[in-house]
Amino acid sequence: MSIAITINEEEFTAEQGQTVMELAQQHDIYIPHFCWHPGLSIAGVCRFCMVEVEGRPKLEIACNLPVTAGMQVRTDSEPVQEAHKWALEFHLINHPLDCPICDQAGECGLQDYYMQVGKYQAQMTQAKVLKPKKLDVGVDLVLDTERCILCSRCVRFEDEVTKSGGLGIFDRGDRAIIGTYQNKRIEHNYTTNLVDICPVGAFTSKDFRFKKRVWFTQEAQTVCPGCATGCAIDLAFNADLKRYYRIKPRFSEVNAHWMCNFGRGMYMHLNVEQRLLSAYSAAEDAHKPMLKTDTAHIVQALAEQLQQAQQVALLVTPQYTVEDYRALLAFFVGKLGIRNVHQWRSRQEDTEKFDGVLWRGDQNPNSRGLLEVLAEFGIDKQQGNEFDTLAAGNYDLVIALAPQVLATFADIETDLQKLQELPWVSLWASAKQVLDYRYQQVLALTCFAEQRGTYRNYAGVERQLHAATSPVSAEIMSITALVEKLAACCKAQEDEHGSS
Amino acid sequence: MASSSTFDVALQAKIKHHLERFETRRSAILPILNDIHQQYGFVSPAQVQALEDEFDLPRLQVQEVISFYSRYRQQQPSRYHVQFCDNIVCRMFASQQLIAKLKAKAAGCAAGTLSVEPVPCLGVCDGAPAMLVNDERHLRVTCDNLDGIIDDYLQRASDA
Amino acid sequence: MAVVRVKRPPADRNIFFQVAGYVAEIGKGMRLTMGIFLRQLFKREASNTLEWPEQPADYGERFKGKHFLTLRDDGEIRCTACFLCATACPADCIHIEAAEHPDGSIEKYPSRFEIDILRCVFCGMCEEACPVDAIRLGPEYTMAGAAGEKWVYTKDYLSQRSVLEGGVTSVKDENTKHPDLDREDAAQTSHLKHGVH
Amino acid sequence: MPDNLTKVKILTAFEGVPDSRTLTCYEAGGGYQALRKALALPPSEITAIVKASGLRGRGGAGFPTGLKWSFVPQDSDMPKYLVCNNDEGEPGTFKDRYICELSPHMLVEGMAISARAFGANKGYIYTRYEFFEEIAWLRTAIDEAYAAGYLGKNILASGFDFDLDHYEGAGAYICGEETGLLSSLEGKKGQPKLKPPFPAVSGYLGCPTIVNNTETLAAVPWIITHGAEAYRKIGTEKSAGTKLFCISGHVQKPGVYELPLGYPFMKFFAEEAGGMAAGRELKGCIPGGASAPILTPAELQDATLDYEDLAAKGSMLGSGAVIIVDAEQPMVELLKVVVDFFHHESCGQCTPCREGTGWLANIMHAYVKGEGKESDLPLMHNISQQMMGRTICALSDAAAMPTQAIVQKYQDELKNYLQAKAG
Repeated sequence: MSIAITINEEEFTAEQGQTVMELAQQHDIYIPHFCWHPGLSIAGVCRFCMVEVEGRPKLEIACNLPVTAGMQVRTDSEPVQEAHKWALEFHLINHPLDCPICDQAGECGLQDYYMQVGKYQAQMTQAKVLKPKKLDVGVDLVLDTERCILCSRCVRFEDEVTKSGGLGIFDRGDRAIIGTYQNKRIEHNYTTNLVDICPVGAFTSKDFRFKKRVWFTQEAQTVCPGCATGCAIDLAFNADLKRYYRIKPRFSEVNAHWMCNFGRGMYMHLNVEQRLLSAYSAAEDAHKPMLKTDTAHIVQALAEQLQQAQQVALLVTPQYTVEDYRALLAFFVGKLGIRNVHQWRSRQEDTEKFDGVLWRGDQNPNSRGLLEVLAEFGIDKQQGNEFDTLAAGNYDLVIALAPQVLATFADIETDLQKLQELPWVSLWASAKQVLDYRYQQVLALTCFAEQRGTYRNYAGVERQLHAATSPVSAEIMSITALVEKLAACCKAQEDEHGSS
Repeated sequence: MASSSTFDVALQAKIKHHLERFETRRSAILPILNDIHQQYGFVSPAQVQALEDEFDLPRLQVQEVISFYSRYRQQQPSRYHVQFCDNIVCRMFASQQLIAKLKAKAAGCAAGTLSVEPVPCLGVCDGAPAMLVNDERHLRVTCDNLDGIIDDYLQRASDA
Repeated sequence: MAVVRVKRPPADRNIFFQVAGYVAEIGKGMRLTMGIFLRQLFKREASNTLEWPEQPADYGERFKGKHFLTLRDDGEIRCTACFLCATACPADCIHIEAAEHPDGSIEKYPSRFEIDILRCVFCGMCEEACPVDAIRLGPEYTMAGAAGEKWVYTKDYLSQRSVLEGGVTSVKDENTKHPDLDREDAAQTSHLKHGVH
Repeated sequence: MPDNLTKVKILTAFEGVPDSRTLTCYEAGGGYQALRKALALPPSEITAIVKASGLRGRGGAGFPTGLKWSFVPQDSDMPKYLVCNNDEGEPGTFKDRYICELSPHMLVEGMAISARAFGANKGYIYTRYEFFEEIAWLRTAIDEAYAAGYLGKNILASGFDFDLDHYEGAGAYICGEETGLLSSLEGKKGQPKLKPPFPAVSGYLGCPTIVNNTETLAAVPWIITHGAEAYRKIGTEKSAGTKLFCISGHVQKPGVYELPLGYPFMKFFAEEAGGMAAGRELKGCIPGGASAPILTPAELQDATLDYEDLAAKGSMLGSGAVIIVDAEQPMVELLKVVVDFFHHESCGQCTPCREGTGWLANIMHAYVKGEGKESDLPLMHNISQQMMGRTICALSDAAAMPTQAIVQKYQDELKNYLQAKAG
């Protein structure tokens, strides 16, 4: 049932049971708030979201105000503004205001709101309450209880989302303090969410702390490649430096407001020192390190090998996009008629595993997508690791698409080792580690942050990737681009053969 | 559990009784802490840990409760712990001077014998100024009778 | 290419008057110059000319010259690595790397603080932006040097170069150590309740 | 005195009776007859009688009791609870203690009847831990009542079950607030719960719960026995019945007095309490516990002890704790004690209260030392203003109201204090 109400004299239709805060959020009407979070229960303790309701004697908090028919709400009247101003004053009197040191500066609720409403001198002249700072309370967590405004979001997250109940509020009054039992560490895979939901700098991330001021970063809206869930993420990077700094969850139906700590590490392999920056080919002496070679040259060599080879196979990890698979298979399967396509998956994965929140044992973002594209080309397969089948097969050319995130492949060294024992391997990869091995050739691929595309998650939901930066090196290209280049090379060779 | 428990058998029985007494086990936290307090005068961190280990009461919840309520202490109090009311009415009856006097007296005693804590309201304003010595209530305390009351306790302590 | 034709005035035929005008002006100039020269030679007047670099020049206190970083009273660098100077810098010449301080009671400090002096435009915005009085532009104005000289000033140079004579201590009251926090003690007892309030 | 203001002994019926706490004595005085009568009535009838009697909550807010009971959803399958608020933390209040001392059975009986009215089968009495003796008396009364069949399964063969248990607090003023008390009863910190939903719909463990003050519940047996009309006749139209008033401070006879509501304050003060103690002079009076705004002698002259008159004078009847302030008491100290108390007792949930009480206390600490400024007074007024009506529970208001009243009414004294300190 829908209800008509007005906010600031503008009419809106609300759903029965909705709160004024939810309705306002939905229509981008800003009501300042700290303790309210769309993914958590209502605490109603910051007392910031005061609104005026026609006919009611007191101001009400919007977060716990259910809409009723004909309700007339004001978010901008004088008493409301006065209440907001004082709410801020109350929040700031015991806040240390150590913004220069605080890592939250630039994305801090208090700071933003202060800039928005006031910039006035504090009225309290007495000393502030001092509390413990810089406590190590868990994985990726640093707690500063002095900056804490006791909104209790973190406590509710621990109770409601992860149900681990690791945080509590001790003591009472202005001595109240957030913490774990005797500063014991919180050890689970979702701790950094506490940093995200903390509206101030009470929780900061050990990993991101002091690395980069947030105003020097940009954010790309993309998808986490860490597992089959496919959480929507904001990937923070600096476009000038082409450096990646952190990953934060973005709201989507799939992951709500959260993501796991494992997924947050998915920016590390993107930075230039981890990357394969150009193509390589085997040295004369096969035991010597591979030599940096021009990409065009290597593609040419691959095209020649394709001509000569009798038995060609593809080894594909489910970590690339649907579009890349289509381009790849359209050429190799559709054009060349190669039907030996094998899946390359981790040897120790347990794809059935699920932690009850978001993380899944299938640590490939596009397992479903790969199988679906294969089926499109008439190759029906079950999900499973086929590396050994490939190794046992007598192929004189193997084109292998290495995993983007080597960390998700438990026995990657074994596989890379075995792979170099095969007669002729063209390895397409993005991680620098592959240079420790010897293959006939290595081609450098882009990472998920440098391209658009689609993953299909465990439930078949499409997850759209968006590029953050251009590739870290000019020699790097996507699978689609490489295949195009290869196809052009093959065509040129055919033409040559045809004419000669 | 019984042999290695932090609590004696009688206290264990009380704790178990409280845990079954209410709709939720959590409700038993206050009664359990009150009983521990009754027996020891404080709740040690080891006991909090034991409540988790032996009775499955999350230590975080227990610690939250301990920190919130002013009754609970986590360190051994003196043998005679005086809670002296220092609210409006008692203040009108010179509670401050009496507390100061008690503090001076406590300083003169052997460590751990006597301590004083001003508390907000004991709910006996008609008998102001009032104090609790451990569990015993004393009303209409004056500068004259204060010494007598405390000396009685100290006498008992030295007799024992 | 376009050609602009300029109309020239007809040449003055009387060259004498032309030259006489110049000579008179030269004479006036020489009189002034020689007058000052002679007066100063015989110490009738103080000279404004300095025998630089043997004799140092004093600039006003507000002169914005070579940067320096101030220290706290315990000798530690005041800078908290908040990056406001780097943010304010129009020339993008300040490069900071922040880190946890080994001393637990100081949270953050710059493990690297560098100014690329060749890029600097000496606008003083860094000084303005600094919330803790950690960076100032000092009176030194000699920054020239031969090729191979260091044009990127490091943290040590900025805070401890010899002219600073052990460093400049600022007494502004922010950014002092947190008084309440002996780290280990805080961790052990922060949630332990004491008997008496 | 008009009829309606004639003194009646309802709650203090057993005053002066030896062994009044025992079941035998209570029964001899007509105890548990009301329960028999109530069990014969349909539950809705009990609520109707209490509603008609005009009984209002005696804990401080004065909400009509029968109306509160009628908010309990009758179609709910969830268990319902009746909780007696015997926490009595309001400084100046000691009336519930007096009921426990005189006739704990009156409370037990009142609870059994009230539980019947809205269908609760479980009840709790929540008492502050400092009442060591009183708790023991209550426990004995409960045990006696169980033994006599007034509690437990199938009470007096009526088919109605009611279990009553006792719960001890641990020292928190905020547990006198009904939802704070419920949180405490759930074994949590005594932090008030966000409303709506109200406890009558979702209270203890999310079940419908009614929280009533000891005095309210203890008045129920009399109402059932004598009928709503009889109760209504006592007191004023809007404030029916009798109330316990606890008078303290430098008066001749501090103590608990049962008076009809609407009783003139000065008559109570001069006749019952015997006026000021020798050599003392009246300076003001806090009529309803520490959270009530102070009244000056001038305001007190025509004041009557009922909800409406005191509200009209800008104060409140509250819990009926009349604190007499004498001329020797410096207001600076009084104000400091008040703000210190609320600072100590704020639960720390809502920001305006958590920070505001601390701020007020900070200002007063400086002020007492002579480090204050005259501008502190308007600032305290403003802070208090912003603390009022901004929080989940009324503790913030309770801290703000007396502060504003003292700052306003004794402004000159406060200013002089500062000057004297400076000079």
